[in-house]
Amino acid sequence: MTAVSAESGDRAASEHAPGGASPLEADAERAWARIELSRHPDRPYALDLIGRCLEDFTELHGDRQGGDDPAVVIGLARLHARPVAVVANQKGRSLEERGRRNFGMAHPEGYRKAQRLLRLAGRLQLPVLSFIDIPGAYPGVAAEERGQAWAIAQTIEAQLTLPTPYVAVVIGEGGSGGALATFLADAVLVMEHAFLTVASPETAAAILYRDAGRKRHAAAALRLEAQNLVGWGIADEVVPEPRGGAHRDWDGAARLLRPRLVHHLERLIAQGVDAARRRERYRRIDGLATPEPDAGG
Amino acid sequence: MTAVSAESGDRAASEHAPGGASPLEADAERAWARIELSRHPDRPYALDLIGRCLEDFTELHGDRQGGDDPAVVIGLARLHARPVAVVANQKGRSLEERGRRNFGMAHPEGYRKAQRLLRLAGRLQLPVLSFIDIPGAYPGVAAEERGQAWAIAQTIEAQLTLPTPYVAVVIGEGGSGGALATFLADAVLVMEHAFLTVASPETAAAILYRDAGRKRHAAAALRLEAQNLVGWGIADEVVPEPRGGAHRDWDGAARLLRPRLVHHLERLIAQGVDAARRRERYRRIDGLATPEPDAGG
Amino acid sequence: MGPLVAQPVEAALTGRPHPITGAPAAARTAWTCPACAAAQPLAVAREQLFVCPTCAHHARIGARQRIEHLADPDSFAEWDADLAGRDRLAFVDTRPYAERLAEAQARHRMPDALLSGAAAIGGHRVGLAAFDFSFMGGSLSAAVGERLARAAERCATLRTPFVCVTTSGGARMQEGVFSLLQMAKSVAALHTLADAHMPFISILADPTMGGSIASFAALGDVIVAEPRATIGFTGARVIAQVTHERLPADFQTSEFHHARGLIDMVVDRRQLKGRVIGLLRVLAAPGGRAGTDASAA
Amino acid sequence: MGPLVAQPVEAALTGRPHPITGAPAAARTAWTCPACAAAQPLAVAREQLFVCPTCAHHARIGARQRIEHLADPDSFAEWDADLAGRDRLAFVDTRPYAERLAEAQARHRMPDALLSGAAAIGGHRVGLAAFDFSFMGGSLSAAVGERLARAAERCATLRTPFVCVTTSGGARMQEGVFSLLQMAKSVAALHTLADAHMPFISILADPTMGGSIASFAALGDVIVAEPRATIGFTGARVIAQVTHERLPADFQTSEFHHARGLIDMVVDRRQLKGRVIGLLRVLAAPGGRAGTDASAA
Ligand SMILES: [Zn+2]
Ligand SMILES: [Zn+2]
Repeated sequence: MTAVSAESGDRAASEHAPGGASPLEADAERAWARIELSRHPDRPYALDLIGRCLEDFTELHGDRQGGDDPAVVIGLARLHARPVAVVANQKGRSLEERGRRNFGMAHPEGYRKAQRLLRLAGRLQLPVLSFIDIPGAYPGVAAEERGQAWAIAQTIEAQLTLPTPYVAVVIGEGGSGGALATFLADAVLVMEHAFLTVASPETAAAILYRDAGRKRHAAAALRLEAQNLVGWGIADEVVPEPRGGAHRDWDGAARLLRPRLVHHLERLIAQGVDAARRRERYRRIDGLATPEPDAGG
Repeated sequence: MTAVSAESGDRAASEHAPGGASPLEADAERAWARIELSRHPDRPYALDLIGRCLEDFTELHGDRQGGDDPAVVIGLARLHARPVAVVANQKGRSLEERGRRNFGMAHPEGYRKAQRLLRLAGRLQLPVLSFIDIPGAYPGVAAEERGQAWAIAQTIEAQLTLPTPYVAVVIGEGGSGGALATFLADAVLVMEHAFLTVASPETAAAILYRDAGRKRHAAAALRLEAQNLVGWGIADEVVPEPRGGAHRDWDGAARLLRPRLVHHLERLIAQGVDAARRRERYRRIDGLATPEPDAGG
Repeated sequence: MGPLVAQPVEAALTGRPHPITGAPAAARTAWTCPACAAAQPLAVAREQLFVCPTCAHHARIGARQRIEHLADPDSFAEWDADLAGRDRLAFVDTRPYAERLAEAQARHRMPDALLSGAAAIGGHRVGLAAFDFSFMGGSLSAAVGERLARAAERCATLRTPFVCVTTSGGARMQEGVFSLLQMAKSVAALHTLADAHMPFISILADPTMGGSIASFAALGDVIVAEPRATIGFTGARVIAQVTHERLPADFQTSEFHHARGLIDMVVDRRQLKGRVIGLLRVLAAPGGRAGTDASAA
Repeated sequence: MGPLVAQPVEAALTGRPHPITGAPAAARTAWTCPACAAAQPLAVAREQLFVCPTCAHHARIGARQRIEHLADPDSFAEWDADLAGRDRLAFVDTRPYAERLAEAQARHRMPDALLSGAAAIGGHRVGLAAFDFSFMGGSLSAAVGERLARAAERCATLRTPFVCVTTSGGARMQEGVFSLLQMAKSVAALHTLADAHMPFISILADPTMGGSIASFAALGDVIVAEPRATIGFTGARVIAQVTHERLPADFQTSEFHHARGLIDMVVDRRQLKGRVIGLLRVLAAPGGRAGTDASAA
């Protein structure tokens, strides 16, 4: 992984510098190369990694309210003999599957399916593993009609009240509120070429530059490198991928991922977890100039 | 209220007795007269009684998941200065309103709306008042498609985990699982001409006699008198109605009902309530020949 | 609450006279599929668990057969063998209920429509309950509700999963509101199981209707259904009569509910035991939840 | 996450230069409705709370105006007046974010897009927060999230309800994942309020989009919206571009979400304070919850 230094140089000043090889352009190209890796058509998707990292996986279905969103997969499995509840964003590989799974973009039923899994885990005292790989929340009329925003908000709340240990790993794209819906774990891992972003680079470019074509610049400006999430205290660890990227060697990617899942799960179980501590973690997210130690009135 | 003695006489033997005035026929007619009172088109509906018994009622809307069922009304109000959360089955009076409110028969969204009210009450520590007046769960394709049975089951569960005091009153029809969805309170009142039944008399007759026309006999056989519910330990109290029935005097009906609501609510608040005690109440429902004191293994 | 009229159980136990025809067991050496009329030697049919080898129709089987199929050999130890029901309402329709009940008890050598007990499934200790549809339509009497509740509570005490196979027309009309209240009783008892963090695996067989699916049966942590089982709150005939709606082709089948996120998996009876063992391998894994017990807040 | 580009606030505060035209305040003696172009004397428009008397269009108003309208005179005491944001990513798009932010702070004399403080509404003590859409589109920066979180927590400590008026384009792109994580931070803080059983009244004004509606704003115990406000996760323009779907006429309006059970009530701004007082009369009733506190299990 090549770290991109965002502090170095005045990028705005160099933006319109003559010649194509300005530092900004180089930054943008490097940032975009990473995005393309995370979206590589041969990249292992959630079920590919679940099958390689977990045992006895049994898929469950549905939100118990009238919907079963194929873009979200839930189930029961074992990790290193330990029973776990699993929730994952699932992209499709074939044309048919991509359509059926809506390119991994959940509908409201998908978020409610995740909530159902979290409730199940709480009731049966099972730790939760989450695999995140979602381009973003789905931009569609039906999703809005059925309360997509409310469903995401309720899923955020459900994560912050889950009573059991919770490990999340971003395995590809971590797009916006859709990713956050299954991200708020006690331990957050990010695969080397995966990212978390407030909006897809295309959307960000449309907003920031009023030009979706400037997605490369948006990607650079948003500093989407996995390592930054660790530096900022948002993720716990970057999980390395096989040389060149996980798409080159699924088994190898799983061999690198599995021990880190085991490590964090066992660590959390040993230290004990409660939802209040998880809420405190997300309450304390940095980002302020002058963080005041006392938030009391 | 005229009590009907079900133990007296062998009704089956007299069923085919010559002459229309057999004891069974008389039972059936009396039973049916009560059903008709509970369904009287001028009977006060939930909002009529809420407006007369409670202060500062503010209606809330929706299940927060994409539906707002007009057959179920929820809101906030005060009873005798005490804040309460309210859930009610609401029938319509005009032709338009009857259609809009689906004759008081909830769809799955209605049960989920009730669940939302129960969650709200738990979060804000508000006691709950429930007004029951539902012919039965809705027999429709869409209700089945959206998981009517699951919605009822989940609402039963929600009632049995509500952490605050809970008073229910059957004000008219209490039909089947639809009624049970908002019935499982710490104190259950039944208005004099109201009833609770496992199935509407028409449905019961269709099943028992394979003849829906024998609804009168079914009504008698099911022993739907409000007083029986008290005798059986299912309800706590029958609330008298104005002479001839509540439809003759809504204000009078409310004047009789309100103090009983206040009494039970204050009683429950004073004695303290918890969901485990409520579950115990419904766990111990009688109906067995030889109730064994010890259910342990 | 759905039909409760007993329908012929298509695959009766051997060794007893045929429940419908009264023909002695010895006379029945062949089994004819009620769906496609293909005939099989009885021994073959039994080996195939009364799933038609020609058309895969899943015939109804009795509670004892069900237990024989799911439980490891000689592992079943019945609970509450003498817990019988009572004619609480002195109910008479076309016949006195007391007579009907006595007759069913004698014919089936069961105290009521549910058998329960301790068992092992694939070596995992569980509580196992099974409905018998041939016993008054598997309807939910007070005795059935009590047996169900005790079974769930025993599982909580013994810290074993609870597996229940439901085939039930819904409420038992002849027990009136006592039947209705079993919905609450069963859910209250299931809460004890949830409090112990023990899983409830709910298996739905043809048919599961009315009060049964609208209470305990819909609250499985995992819900499994046999193929093409009829499942729903209101029977299709009633819906068609009342609403004149056209019913979808697969209306109220297992597959219909699976597609709508209400059922986790549809499993062929011949694979059922294996799938249950797969679930138990995760849910009853030794040291699984024990590990997370340390995490209690 | 929805557009964040600042749009002109249609009704600016008086006493300061017009934020768009820069014209001195004295020059603006009339107010022209942006929907129907009807002109009113500024004094009349202000008295009408910038709701057009001709077409009832609800113009956007600033945070200070909002607080002036809702809070009892002289009751507002601001919290965290010096809690400002920071350019955590050294972000540059077409301009450096640090410049944009400094400019907005200077122009609006606000540290960021949210004001919060203690207030009284109809005599009821509350925490009151209001977004300002003219400040970078009311977007959810780390400073806004922190102010929101602190306000909710102070309400929990002070045991007062929390009232928040949201008008927000969603995430602030320039703060990247720090903005995204404010969704989690705000929900975590709201949980503190729920733990204290204190109500959160969420008021949605035009527009409430993206990360704001998909977190805190959707989790009000009661959700109130102004008429015809645009509310949704993804902006309509993006949906139309991506899916080529035809959008319903009232798509993403308050009324659209109200009909779908996602918003409790749509209230004209001129009645808003009265309705909030009505809710507080129940939710902040003295001795209300105090009475049920005795019921803790
Ligand atoms: Zn066949
Ligand atoms: Zn106008």
